[in-house]
Amino acid sequence: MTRFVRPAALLLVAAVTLVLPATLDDSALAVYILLGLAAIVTAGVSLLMGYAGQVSLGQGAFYAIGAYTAALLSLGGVPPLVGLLAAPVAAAVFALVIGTPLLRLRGHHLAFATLAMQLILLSLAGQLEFTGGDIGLQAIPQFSLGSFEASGAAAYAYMTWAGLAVVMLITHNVISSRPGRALRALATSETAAASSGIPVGRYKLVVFALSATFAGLAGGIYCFYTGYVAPGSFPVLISIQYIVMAVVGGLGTIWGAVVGATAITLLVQGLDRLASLPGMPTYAPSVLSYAVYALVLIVVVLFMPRGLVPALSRRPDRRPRR
Amino acid sequence: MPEESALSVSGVSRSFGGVYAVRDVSLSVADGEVCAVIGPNGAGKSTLFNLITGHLAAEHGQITFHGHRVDRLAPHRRARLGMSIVFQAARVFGGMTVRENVMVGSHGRTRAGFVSAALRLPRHRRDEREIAAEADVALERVGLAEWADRPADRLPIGQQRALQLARALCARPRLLLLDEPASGLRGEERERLASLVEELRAGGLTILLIEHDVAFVTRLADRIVVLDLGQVIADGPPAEVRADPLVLAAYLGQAS
Amino acid sequence: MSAFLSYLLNGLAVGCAIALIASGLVTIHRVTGVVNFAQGTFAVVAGLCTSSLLGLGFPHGLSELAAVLAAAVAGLLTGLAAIGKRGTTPLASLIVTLGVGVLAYAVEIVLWGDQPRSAPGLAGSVTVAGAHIQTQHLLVIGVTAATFVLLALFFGRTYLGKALTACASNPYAARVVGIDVRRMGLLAFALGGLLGGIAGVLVTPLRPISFDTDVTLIVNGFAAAVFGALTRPVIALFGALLLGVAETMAAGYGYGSHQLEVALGLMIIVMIVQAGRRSAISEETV
Amino acid sequence: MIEVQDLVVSYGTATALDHLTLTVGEGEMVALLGPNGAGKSTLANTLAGIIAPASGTVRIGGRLALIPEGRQLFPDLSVADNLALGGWRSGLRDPSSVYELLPRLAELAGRRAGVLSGGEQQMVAFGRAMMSRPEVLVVDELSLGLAPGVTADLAAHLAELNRSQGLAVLLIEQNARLAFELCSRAYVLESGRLVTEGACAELADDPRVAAAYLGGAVT
Amino acid sequence: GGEQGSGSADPIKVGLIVSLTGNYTPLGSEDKKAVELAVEQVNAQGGLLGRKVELVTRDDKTAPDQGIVAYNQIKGDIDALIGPVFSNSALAVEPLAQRDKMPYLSLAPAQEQVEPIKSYIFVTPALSSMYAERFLQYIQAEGIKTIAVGWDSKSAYSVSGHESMVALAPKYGVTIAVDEPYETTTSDFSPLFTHVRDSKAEALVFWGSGAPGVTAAKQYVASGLKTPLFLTASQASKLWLEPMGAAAEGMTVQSAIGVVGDHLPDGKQKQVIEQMAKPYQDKHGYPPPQFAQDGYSASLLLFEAIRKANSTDKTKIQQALEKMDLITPNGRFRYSATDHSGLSPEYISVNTVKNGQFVPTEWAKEQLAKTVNAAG
Ligand SMILES: Nc1ncnc2c1ncn2[C@@H]1O[C@H](COP(=O)(O)OP(=O)(O)OP(=O)(O)O)[C@@H](O)[C@H]1O
Ligand SMILES: Nc1ncnc2c1ncn2[C@@H]1O[C@H](COP(=O)(O)OP(=O)(O)OP(=O)(O)O)[C@@H](O)[C@H]1O
Ligand SMILES: [Mg+2]
Ligand SMILES: [Mg+2]
Repeated sequence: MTRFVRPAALLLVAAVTLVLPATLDDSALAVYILLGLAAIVTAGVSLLMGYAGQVSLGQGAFYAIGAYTAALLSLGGVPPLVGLLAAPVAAAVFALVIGTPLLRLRGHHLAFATLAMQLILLSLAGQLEFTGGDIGLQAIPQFSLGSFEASGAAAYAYMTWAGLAVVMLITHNVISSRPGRALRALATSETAAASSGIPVGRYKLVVFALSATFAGLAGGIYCFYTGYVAPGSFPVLISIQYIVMAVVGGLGTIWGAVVGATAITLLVQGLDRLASLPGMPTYAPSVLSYAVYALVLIVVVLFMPRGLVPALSRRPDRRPRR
Repeated sequence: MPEESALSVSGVSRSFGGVYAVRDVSLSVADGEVCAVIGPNGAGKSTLFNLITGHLAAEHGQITFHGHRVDRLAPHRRARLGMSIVFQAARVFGGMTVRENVMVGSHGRTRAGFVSAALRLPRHRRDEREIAAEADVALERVGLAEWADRPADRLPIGQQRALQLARALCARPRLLLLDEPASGLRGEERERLASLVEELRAGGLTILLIEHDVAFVTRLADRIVVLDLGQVIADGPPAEVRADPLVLAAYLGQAS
Repeated sequence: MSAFLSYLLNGLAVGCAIALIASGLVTIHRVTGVVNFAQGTFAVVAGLCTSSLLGLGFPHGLSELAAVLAAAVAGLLTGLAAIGKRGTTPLASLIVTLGVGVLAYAVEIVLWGDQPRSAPGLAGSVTVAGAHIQTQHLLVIGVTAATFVLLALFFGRTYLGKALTACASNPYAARVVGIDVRRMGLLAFALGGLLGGIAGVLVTPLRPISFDTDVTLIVNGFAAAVFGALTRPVIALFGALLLGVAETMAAGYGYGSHQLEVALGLMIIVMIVQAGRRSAISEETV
Repeated sequence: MIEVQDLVVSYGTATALDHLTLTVGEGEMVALLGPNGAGKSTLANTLAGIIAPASGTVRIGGRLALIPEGRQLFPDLSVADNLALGGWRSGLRDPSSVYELLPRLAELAGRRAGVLSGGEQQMVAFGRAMMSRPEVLVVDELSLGLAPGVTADLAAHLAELNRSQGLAVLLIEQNARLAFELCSRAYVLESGRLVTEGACAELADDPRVAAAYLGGAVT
Repeated sequence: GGEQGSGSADPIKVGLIVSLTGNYTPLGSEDKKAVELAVEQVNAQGGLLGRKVELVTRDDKTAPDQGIVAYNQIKGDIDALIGPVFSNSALAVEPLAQRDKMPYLSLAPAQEQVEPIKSYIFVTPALSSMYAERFLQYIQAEGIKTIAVGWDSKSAYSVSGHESMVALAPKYGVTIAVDEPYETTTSDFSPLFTHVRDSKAEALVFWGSGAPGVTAAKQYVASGLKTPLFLTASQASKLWLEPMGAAAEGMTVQSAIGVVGDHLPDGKQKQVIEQMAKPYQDKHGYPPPQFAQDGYSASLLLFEAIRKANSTDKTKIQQALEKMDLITPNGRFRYSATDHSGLSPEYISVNTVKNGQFVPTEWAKEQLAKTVNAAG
């Protein structure tokens, strides 16, 4: 039974993703794209946190590095495709460099260090000349490939979701194989993992870089889609938001990232629409978007502690009441 | 003797906050030998194992494994040279099935990295099948075959320890370090463990074993090393050691 | 020299304010294992309350006391949400506290509006060996010192303090010996709220507080608390002082636009050096 | 002192204890044997009130202490504090009586419990349970990781408490030899159900029990 | 899009994207109130071109990407846009607006919006370079030769204000003795005050908006420093006055002309200011702060452009804007093809705080009177 259900479900999802951009209007497409980009970054967070057990509160930094790399290159006249490909590479390289010292930290220490890294990076980007300072980089050319120029939002939607598909495929392949097992193992016990021959430090570094690669890719697409990057586009809260998405979707599940990103993005956008309807009181936006968002978040986390995906796929929770 | 010795520890020490847990310990284990380490609680037995496997750094001394100096190597490097340890406390990998836990054991001797995994190269898939098959064999040996698809962290403690042993075996080690493998096992299971150890020894595996069950140790060990207060107080064949007055005073005295 | 002393004293004061936020984080984490991202909110609630109460004509002292109690109640409510339900994992609780922080935005905006508020504190400044320091800063330093002495004594010396610590150290074992882990957790949240409230009341005269000030507060407080591994108040205090002094020194000696980088960078370096001295096996022992 | 009637405990859909009925009388020492996964620890946790039963009743007639499986100390607290917290229910704060019984712990009093050796931790777990001045004691693996001499000492101490103060003990133990020596009666649990019960002397003669629990450790 | 022929019943739709959540909420919500007031007033007078004006509001959450989402959501519906107050959001949305030929009135003060000029983008608040220049004029008039400058290295407004000040100082014969950056999150300004104390500076000019403005001014009082403190227009509102309380007395604070409407001679300018200030005060209980005036001015400019264009055709509105000459609460705007900022430093007042009010200095009164009279 399940042997047929899964491919069928996959096909359905693929078909929907393909058809959606053609049918959505610009306003919905904008949401669709940002949702896909968030899902790409969240997939990395989920890989890092849900499988390898390492917390990063600075994933937005890699997103920013991807965006800045692509933006600087294309403003410098490099073909956009090169810029787009350079984005994940730059993020990965940066993660390798910064991760070497940082990953000696564990748990909350690592969480803080990554958060601090993002703050420092943003602060520098806000002051350096070549990153455009606080104002950022503007007038980034549209993405183009040969004679094709991605001027409509639909093109970016396809780019985003193709990127997401690749990211999910990589995640799926990695976690269900030798390196993935090693990652899941070191999440529980670094000692036992090392005594099985796993180079714990190197594996943590690689998975850190891999998650950064995903974020960098999303950043690259983002920069071409919006045509503008600045420190203000990557606040620390964005990194926390990715963690919320990963947890709400379900850590340690492949689909958790997509479901979490979708749920949170749609919730936020829906409340936003509602709050800015004419006739709403002055405080409606803040109150609605803060209060309802927070309440939904709290309720979901409390009543589906392992996330939406496990809850929806109705695998019985077998933990005892301790 | 030096050429045959699989493991040689010489003058190794380690202290915690000024108190020596292991002090100037030397011992050597011949290839294919089963050597037991016994001693009172807190004598430094587990610490010695951690020094050998590299989870703790030795303050002094040398450790040689099949001719390689290993005392500066990281734990995973030593594992790759063929050391496998079964810890005193069960350390199973949560969120994975029993079989996956055992498959992790093979990590040190397999190659497939992130790239070939991400791309699902055919060679990688073949490797995976082989590892899985081998894991099943290891599970069979420790009597866990029927639990292979269970989440490992839900197993009762006794079986978690058996699982650790299967994981160690899956690494195809040259030296197996067992820290109290029989604790928490009842008679029948102890018997099975003992035969497994005998079988492994017959296969030429070198084994270093910590155990408080003296009967168990006497039956299996070629040689017994006794630690007390971090120091070796006796080293020799079981019969000799059991008669040693020092050992009787420090350890066996009140027991039998 | 007097310039140096002035940077040092002011840095200590800034650090102390951070330490007060950290103290609440440490208290809650030490007992429940939860990183409470609503900690800044407690300070904001207390700050806004003080400003309102003073505005309504209540006297100093009473207003501050009431504000701190309000923050303690906020702490208790946060605790009920975060750990009130059985089987909530620390990660889930963390997200709940984030949620509570956001929910508080809505409540605060309805009650106090979105504009920053301030409250009068101790006016004037004193001169110590040629260095100027605000009187309010001295108050902050004094209260912080007292708080940390009490906190260290409470956790280190008292039976209740040890029982509280036991709850996070091994919740299962705590239940085995008969400790009501949930009640203790709620107590810790209330205490955390109280400490956050003290921070808020002391800081409001120094810098305006609005509903979203909690972000800055929590980032600094989190840095200091993590420095103390989220469990050790005295080390967290050192972390906070390091942060505060690094910031003022950086500004004092011409790196005013890189205060953040200098201070956070320094914290990371110290942490990495500390981490180099610990082995995985001793961190994993159960 | 312990009365268990028709007890059912399950983890999600899996049943760990299946309509279990057993008693430990006043001043009685009873052994509980069973293979891995039989549900022994589950029963211990249920008796201590840590796991809620799905159905059935559990009645405890006095202050109960549990020496849990896997030691379960407070790793961040000192040995002395671990012991002191054992007295949470009884009000006993001074661990000197435990130090008398286990002098090794006096040497370790200031050490963080998390870094102790396995056997030392087991001693702390035992001492912590003693601190609550129990009337009923549930021991989940007494001998685990202990040197033979220490096990013998502790067993003797239990027997002494049983004799002098009427301490009731439910002893879960893989070392059946020890269990039979100490206890008068025993239950054998398999897959959550009682399969045999009776006086220890009789059980030791039961060939099935002997093969499963007394074999292996050849002397 | 509402073409002229599509029936006079169709309302004219004006887009408004401001920060209603996030850091800039206090600014964005004032803008929103003011724009709503302007729309109400114009509708009460029968609307524009015989059609009602309808506002389509979106929140950019003080985040550029959300600004883009918001813009993409409404761009198909609206005839013109009043854009974000958060400079970064504004800069993110503007290239899109320019591409879509969407008439755009910005509420953000960032200099970069008009350097280089984008034909559809017009700015309403005074740029920080104007505030810098106005201060230097005042400083020169006061006979001050040496000053200290403190500026927020994380705020675009403050960074460019500082740059202009450094560039223009020689022109006014002023030397900058202490030039010191800080960060928005700075909570202790004693290093700055120590440096000022140790220098020959005769005044301290402080650039910054939001919390640092209050924090620094309060600590200034506590520090006992005697060097006078000059603050820029970001502090010219109750957001600063209220938390400061009595401590603010005597400090020098710049503001847009609208903030000191009461002190102006009667005339067109004063009348325009009152046309907004009175109803605003009635409705919300406090006088309109600077941000509200920006929002109101932007609305007036847009309405006038639509009237002049006599159409909602976007190109025609743009053309009308480029020929705009209109007095608003922010002063007289004269947009041209080469000037999309339209204001000049003459519309900035320099005040001192007296009894919790901003009162123009004698110098400023004189200057403003001149400006107002010249404008008619
Ligand atoms: N990380 C550590 N920090 C401080 N002391 C330690 C640490 N690890 C071990 N010790 C101490 O070193 C001594 C030796 O411990 P070890 O675990 O090697 O004993 P053992 O011989 O294995 O005992 P057991 O039979 O009880 O397992 C003990 O007294 C223990 O408390
Ligand atoms: N947390 C859990 N979730 C699901 N099943 C569990 C859990 N803990 C135990 N079980 C199952 O309950 C059954 C009884 O386990 P229990 O730990 O009580 O056995 P035990 O008799 O104490 O074994 P051991 O001798 O190994 O300690 C086992 O089948 C085990 O797999
Ligand atoms: Mg040991
Ligand atoms: Mg058990």
